[in-house]
Amino acid sequence: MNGFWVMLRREMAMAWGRGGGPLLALTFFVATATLLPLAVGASPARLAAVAPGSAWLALALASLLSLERLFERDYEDGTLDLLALGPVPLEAVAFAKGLAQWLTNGAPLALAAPVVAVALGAELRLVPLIFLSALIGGLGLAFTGGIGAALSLGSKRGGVLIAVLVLPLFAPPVIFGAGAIEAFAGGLDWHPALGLLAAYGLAAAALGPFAMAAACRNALS
Amino acid sequence: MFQALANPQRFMDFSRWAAPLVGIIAVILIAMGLWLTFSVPEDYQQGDTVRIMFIHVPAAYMAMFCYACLGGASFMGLVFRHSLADAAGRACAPLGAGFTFLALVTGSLWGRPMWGTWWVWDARMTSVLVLLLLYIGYMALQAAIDDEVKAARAASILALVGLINLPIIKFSVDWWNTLHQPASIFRAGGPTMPAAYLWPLALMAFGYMALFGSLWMVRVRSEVWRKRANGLALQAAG
Amino acid sequence: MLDLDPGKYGAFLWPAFAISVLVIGWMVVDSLSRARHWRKEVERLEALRSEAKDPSRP
Amino acid sequence: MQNLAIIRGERLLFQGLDLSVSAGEAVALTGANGSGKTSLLRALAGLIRPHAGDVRFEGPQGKLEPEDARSQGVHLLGHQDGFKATRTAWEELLFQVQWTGGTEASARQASARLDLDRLAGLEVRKLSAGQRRRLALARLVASPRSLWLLDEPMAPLDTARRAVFGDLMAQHLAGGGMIIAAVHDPLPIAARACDLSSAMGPSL
Repeated sequence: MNGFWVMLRREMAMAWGRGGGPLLALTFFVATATLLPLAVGASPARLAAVAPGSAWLALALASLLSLERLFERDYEDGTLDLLALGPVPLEAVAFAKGLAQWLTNGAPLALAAPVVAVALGAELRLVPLIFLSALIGGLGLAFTGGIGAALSLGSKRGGVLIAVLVLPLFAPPVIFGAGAIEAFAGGLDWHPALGLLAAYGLAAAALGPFAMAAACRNALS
Repeated sequence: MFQALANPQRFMDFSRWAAPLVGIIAVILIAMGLWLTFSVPEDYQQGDTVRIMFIHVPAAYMAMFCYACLGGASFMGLVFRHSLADAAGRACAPLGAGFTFLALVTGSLWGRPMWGTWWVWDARMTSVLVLLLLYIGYMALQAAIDDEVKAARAASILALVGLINLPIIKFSVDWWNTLHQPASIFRAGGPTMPAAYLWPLALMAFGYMALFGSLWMVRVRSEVWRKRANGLALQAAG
Repeated sequence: MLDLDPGKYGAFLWPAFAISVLVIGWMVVDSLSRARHWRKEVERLEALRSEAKDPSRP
Repeated sequence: MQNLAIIRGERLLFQGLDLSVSAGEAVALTGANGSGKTSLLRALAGLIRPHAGDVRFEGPQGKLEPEDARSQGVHLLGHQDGFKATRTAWEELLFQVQWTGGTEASARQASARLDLDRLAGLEVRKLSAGQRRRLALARLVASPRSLWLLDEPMAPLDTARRAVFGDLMAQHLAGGGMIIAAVHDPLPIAARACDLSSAMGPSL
């Protein structure tokens, strides 16, 4: 069995396994979204205007949560040493981890995004695009986030540090993701924005693993 | 040229005279720049606030320039494993962050009379703000990892990732700006600027660059001494 | 010759220049003091080491 | 390996180390704690970059590329065994065996050989240190790799288990395998000693 599939299957099993899978990230996502009306008041007009955008912001923050689990545990219990001596290079391992993060964390969040957006007052007709942009955006968030997770290996403060490292890099996906929805809502052409979002995601998926592998090798040395 | 400077001792000998010399050049350039800043005619529309441009635009330019240097040093550090390249990266980041902070503050002060608010999400100012966050991320990562060699390599990787992302962020912020169309105060830049303004702008820009070059060398020298001191302390203890 | 009177815009012009002087000043002072500190440290440790090697030398 | 030198955190651990291991041979690395035993094993495994000197692998058909040699021919067993506490022994063993080139069948066989079958369903955190070490050894047995790099392998094992492990090692050597082990007390098999604290050649 090719090493990559063994790795991917394990990452998926571990993410869905006893850890409750994406439940934590989903709860955080909904919790953040519910704080918004409490913070800015519940007037439908005001909320509806920012509903897609804030759903996307909560999505980006929620995708930060499970990043620490991506490499830190393998680094601490010695698995990373074994992964470095496997049949496929560390870059493939990193790609498998990024993909698993997208599938087990990004996809559920993408399913929840429309629900949250509608709850905040987004129009129903936006739902398909919100789901699509959250799903495609999730790819970029997973791999760019993975770079942050790998870079913070061996540091004392994992969680917050990862956020500080990757949030500036989340600017493009958030802009294109939320921008696509807003363009659609405003009757403008939303295809370019979604295209750029997909381009960012694919670039992150293609280049991210190299940075992640280099960071892992650095932490292992 | 880089190979020659890669060896710490040769760099120390070179920078011993180069740092002060470039420093003096910087002072002269900035002095002339300031003199012109206050002698050029004021802008018919912005009045005297346009003079802030002469300290804002060079700072914003330096913010980008320093990050490019940071990316270059990180690349040299990762690919050629020069310990001096790591020192150069570590020395460059605080200076870059300083210029970026300056660009933000002076930009906001420059725009204040027109916008009526202290901050507007204008395309250029927003990307400079994101750049400041990248600098802070670099320095935070460097400080978070105890082992210096690992910290330097991790930070270098982050700097390269940031360098690749910089044009993407710039593009996405510009694209986002067209979607939201806030007022932009930076029409003054570019060829439409009266010739009289070009001189002070160029002098200040080169002055800032010389200042950065000299301070960068000074900070790299202190990094070399710090490593030597750590080595000696270890030996004394060892 | 020098138009040092910005009129009503003074409240924005002078703070901008003041902060620039402050930040650049900090950069210069911090860099120079850091360099001096570590140079002194190296000299102190080297003196200590040469002293330990042959205490006879004054 | 020729003229190997390793620096960890600005401290020179050892230098000028020349050592070559051929099929069927075992080497016991001795030396005080912090003399670089673990670092040497990690350098051989390609995790640490030596400061000087190089590591070469030669297969039956001549020189092997280090990456290929390490991805197919090296087992590293460090202090940590890399098992996830919340997964069952069998799940973890199966993953590690498949990851290092073994099959489910060879994993079952190794598990039976080291009588781990009754532990299979238990979560790893419920196993004792000795049981976890036997689980790690099962991986070595199940996935055929020629070079074993062992970091104090005997530590958690009781005398009976040491004998079993001794047989496994002897069998591995007989099959043309090689072992380099960092140890404090002598290995239960014949092994060439190599003391790292004495391997301080001319200063760099």
